[in-house]
Amino acid sequence: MEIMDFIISKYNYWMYIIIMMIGFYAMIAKTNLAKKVVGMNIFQTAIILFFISTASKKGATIPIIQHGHGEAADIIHAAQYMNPLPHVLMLTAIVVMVSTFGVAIALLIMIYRKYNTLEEDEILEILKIENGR
Amino acid sequence: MIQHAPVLIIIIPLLAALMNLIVGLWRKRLCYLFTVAALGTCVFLSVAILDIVAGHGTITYKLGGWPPPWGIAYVIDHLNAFMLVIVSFISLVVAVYSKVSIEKELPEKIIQFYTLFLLLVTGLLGILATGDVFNLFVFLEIASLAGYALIAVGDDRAPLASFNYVIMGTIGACFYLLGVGYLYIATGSLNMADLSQLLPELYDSRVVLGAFAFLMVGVAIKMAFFPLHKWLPDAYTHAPSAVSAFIASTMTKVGAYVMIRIMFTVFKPYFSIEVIPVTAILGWLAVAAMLYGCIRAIAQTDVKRMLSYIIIAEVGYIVMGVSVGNRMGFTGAILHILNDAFMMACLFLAAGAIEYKTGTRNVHNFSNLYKKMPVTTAAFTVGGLSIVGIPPTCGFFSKWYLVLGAIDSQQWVFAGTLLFSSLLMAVIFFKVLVNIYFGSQPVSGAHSIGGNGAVVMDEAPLSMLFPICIMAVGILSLGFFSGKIISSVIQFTVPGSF
Amino acid sequence: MIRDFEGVIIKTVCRLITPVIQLYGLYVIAHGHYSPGGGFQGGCILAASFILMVLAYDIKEVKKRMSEKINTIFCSLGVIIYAGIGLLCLILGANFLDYSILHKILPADPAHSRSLGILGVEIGVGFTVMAVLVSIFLNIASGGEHEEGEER
Amino acid sequence: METAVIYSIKPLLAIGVSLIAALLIFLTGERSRNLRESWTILASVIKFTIIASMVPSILAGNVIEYTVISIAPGLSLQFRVDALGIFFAITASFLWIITSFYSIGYVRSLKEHAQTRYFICFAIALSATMGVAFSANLFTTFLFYEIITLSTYPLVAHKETPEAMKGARKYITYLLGTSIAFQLFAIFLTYSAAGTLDYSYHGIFNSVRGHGVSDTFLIITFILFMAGITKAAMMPFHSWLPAAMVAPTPVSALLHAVAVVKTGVFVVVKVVLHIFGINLLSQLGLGTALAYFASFTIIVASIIALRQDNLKARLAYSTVSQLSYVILGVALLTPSGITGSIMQIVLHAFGKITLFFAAGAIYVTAHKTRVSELDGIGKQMPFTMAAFTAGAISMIGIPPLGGFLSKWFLGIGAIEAGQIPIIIVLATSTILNACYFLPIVHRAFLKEATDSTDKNSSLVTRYSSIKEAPALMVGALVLTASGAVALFFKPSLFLDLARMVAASVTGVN
Repeated sequence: MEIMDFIISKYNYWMYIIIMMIGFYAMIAKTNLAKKVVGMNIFQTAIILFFISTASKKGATIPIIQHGHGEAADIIHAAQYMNPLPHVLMLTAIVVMVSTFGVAIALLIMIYRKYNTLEEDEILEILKIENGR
Repeated sequence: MIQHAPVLIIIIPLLAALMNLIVGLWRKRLCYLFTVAALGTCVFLSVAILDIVAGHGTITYKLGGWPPPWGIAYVIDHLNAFMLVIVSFISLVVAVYSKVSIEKELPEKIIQFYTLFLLLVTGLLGILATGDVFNLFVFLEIASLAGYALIAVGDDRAPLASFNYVIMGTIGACFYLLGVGYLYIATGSLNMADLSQLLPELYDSRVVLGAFAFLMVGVAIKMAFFPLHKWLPDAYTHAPSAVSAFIASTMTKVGAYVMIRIMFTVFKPYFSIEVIPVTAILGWLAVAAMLYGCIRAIAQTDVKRMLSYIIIAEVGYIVMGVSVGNRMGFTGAILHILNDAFMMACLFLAAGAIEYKTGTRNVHNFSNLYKKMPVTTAAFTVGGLSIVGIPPTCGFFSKWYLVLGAIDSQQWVFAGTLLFSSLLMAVIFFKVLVNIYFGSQPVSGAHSIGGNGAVVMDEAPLSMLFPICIMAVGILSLGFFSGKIISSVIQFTVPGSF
Repeated sequence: MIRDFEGVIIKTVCRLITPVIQLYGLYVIAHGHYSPGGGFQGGCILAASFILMVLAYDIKEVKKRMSEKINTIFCSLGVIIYAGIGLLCLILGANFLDYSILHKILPADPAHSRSLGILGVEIGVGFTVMAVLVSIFLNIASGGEHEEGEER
Repeated sequence: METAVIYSIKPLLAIGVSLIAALLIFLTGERSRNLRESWTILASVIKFTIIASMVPSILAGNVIEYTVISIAPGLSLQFRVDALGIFFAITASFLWIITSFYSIGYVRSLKEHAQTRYFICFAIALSATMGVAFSANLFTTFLFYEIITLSTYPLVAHKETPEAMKGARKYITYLLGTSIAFQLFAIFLTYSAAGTLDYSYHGIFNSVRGHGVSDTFLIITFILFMAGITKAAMMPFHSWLPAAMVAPTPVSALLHAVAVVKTGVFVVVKVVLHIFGINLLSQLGLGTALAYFASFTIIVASIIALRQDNLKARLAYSTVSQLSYVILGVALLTPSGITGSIMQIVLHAFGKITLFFAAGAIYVTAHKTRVSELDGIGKQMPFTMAAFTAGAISMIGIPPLGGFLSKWFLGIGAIEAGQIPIIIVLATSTILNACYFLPIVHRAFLKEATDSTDKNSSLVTRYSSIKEAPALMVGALVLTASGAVALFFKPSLFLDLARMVAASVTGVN
């Protein structure tokens, strides 16, 4: 029984692990380069989900103190606010992810221009022929 | 102003990179001078930092005035000050070199090249300067992204090589990020110093062990450590010559730096050595890396690919020195980071100059090359001898400390493998050098006019030749000053418990 | 890849809502430092408005309004604003990005000058994110030529 | 005798002068050959004078030291001139003068290609030899040892023909490979055990033995050293030496008599006397083992030499055999043995260089390389063959030629050590030497020579048919031959030095 609620209570981790493994599988096993890139995105998204899920709290709100300083400042309970740091980190991670995605797609275009295919095995065939010459 | 050097050394190349775009719209030619000026400033700043650190010990620079662990802090001790000098110096030399080669290899992408090059330097310097594990990830990705793009503009195989590098590098970065996330869950802090305070009482928790594993694997991919090296040879072979010279000489070394940081700063040395025997595992993998790199390198005919495989072996040297876990070995590893950066830069620059002049990278076409370009081949010879480990070149001294470290910890296999691999290196370079000096088909008229073929000499332009000579002279002089370097800098980088 | 097509409704709607989107993007940027939002999000929204126009019209049309050169300048300008503010703090004698020192030149107390500094940084970030996203989209959509659309 | 230490830059000068000469030769190049060769001659003479100027203070029992740079703990580029070093240095530098005259005549008469490279490598090799002779620690020795290997490689491969490249590849594979794999490893072990690499008269292992350093460790280190110093051409690591025969003759002369093989045995002597020390070796019983190993080499190499028809190959195997005398004598670990072995260094140098010069002269003049072709050559080239005879007799060890002395001391040393089998070895090898040298002399002078059995009369009668090598070469080899004779009658300088070495290491005055 406790194994069940061990699983249930940590469901966000199980989710991110499953999603991450899907992406990982796509990156490693797919021969189509575009699918590799998609897998890469899934992979990174899973990690972002993981970070965000660690920051959430029940019934908490955004960590911005309304009508700021002075008398209001002393009624701050950390339990009322989400942990902002993971969100900030993930904002950066998303930027990194977007730029990686852009670079990868650009590379895909270059590769497609050269080989007229995105299937890895076909490209390797072409390379073998080139080496033969 | 000098107390702001830790952040300036990162901001200046960043600003220069973006300035390049605007300057380039107006005058293409200015980009080169602009880049060289910025990197020159970086060299100056890095030397100043090293001077301060050597004088007053560790510098801690709080970004935005927020004290760590809340704000990002740049912490610079002897180790990163040392690395900063290496990276910025080599980046300057390569930038000087790149002028002619880039004008030949990618004439219409000069602006973009220098922008990306500066971004790459920014990323590497940032990795070295920061004291915050997540900030390190960001800089790691900046460097990697710039690297992907720079590699992709190489010869016609480059895009595919770069794509594989993107996939592998992303996996590495994501693993690193996961490790950071686990550490954050466990401790709620991202600052290295803070973590090293908080972690010891958590050393038995599975989260921390998992974090350590993820961090190590991620970094191992980034530094092309043996089982995870697949992306390296293609990427470094097909990149433009200036790019491969810079990336080959610095990127893997910076990866090694990050590994050392994680093992001995974020985690305490006794964790990496005793709690989980990661150093033992790394040591044996390093042995495999040395053998694999050398053996694969013997079979290559493309000189850049050969050097790329040698890099894998050199990374093995560094990790081996770290993994034996005593003062000698660690000193050798740090010294080898410096020496290997110089050797690789020298060899890749020379190979680039040869390709620039003769248009070939195939060692079988190098016969009697010394008559055509004596200076470049002389520099290549110096680099080769240094990698083999012939005194007085600097390669001998780092191997000296590495082997002594291995012997001190009774790791006879490590010591034997290191010597055996330098034998293999001797075989590799002997093959090339014999081709260069005693080519099978002698240049016509050589027999009548004698050895130094001044008559058929056709050297690379001065802007390429000068950096090559700097590197070759550096290799020789580093050999003589290695004792001074160790006593003044490296001995302070060794973890206290060694 | 991206071809103009005769869709009056779509073109009109896009033309109508694009300014609204951009206004909203500016709003998000401007409120980034004391409410959800900020440079990244606002920049993305601004970029989305241009991308929408590319989808509705074609790249040629968009490049009339947002040429490569302007894009590059925006891209650099953002980073230069960001780093410039940081260096300004540094010149005024505080640490890099320590905005509270800006009260020396701003008519505000350290706390407010800190938030104003953050606003400046957010604006810079917004510029860069917009420019970079637009250029990524244009480059990839046109395969690097930026010349899609006029052959017809 | 008490040794006063003198600090002087002379050793560095002695090494540097030929490096500077190499630079000048490179700058001069092919433009003016006379100027280029004059640099060589000048450098060799200066070097010899510098070294000779150090002799008196050494004879007075002093030691000259100079530290160039101390790179790291244990790794310092340091020179220390003692009796052994000066002994080797003065031999090599004196012979370099003669060799350079000879090789000028040689390359010019054969119109060799790449002469500049040839002379540059020659000069570098000589300065590296001086470096080994003067080295004060194993690191310096190793440094110059490798420089010798690398700088002689182009000389061996000089002809650039396929077989030359093949021989050169074998040459560098043996020398570089073993030195990195075994010698360097042994140096590492030495440093990690003893904590120092500086030579000391009683062996640096004497002090640390027993303190954490097991005898097995010492034996392994010793074996690694012996296997690593391949230049000494001890069997089974000898086969690079015959392979290196493809080199031009002056180079072979240099390899055998002056630089390479001599360096090898010199380093062996250094290791035996100054790293391990004779007490330790005698306690470990390694000396005797080494002695028998050397005797094996002596006998077998001589037997192989018998079967060689190529003159230079025969000389090569004779070198393999003769230089094991040096190792044998040191391995006896007795004063007379050490004296004899050190004498053997100089005596063999003069004898063997004469033989090689003669072989080169024959090749240049008559283009003959095989022993079977030498019938009656003595009438054609009387001076050359007279010198050859002198050298051969010296090699065999018959008075009044110098070679006798070393064998004499070796015999005494063997008796001191109570190794009667060694004496038998010496006797056998003497006979074998006679067996492979005298037939050459016999062919040269006596084959199809009816009326004259004596070379002087043949000189008189056949004066018309004399066709000698260029004067430079003949002069050189006659000089070395007379040197070999002189060493028998006036060996005092070398003998004193050798005795000093023996005394310094054994403590027996």
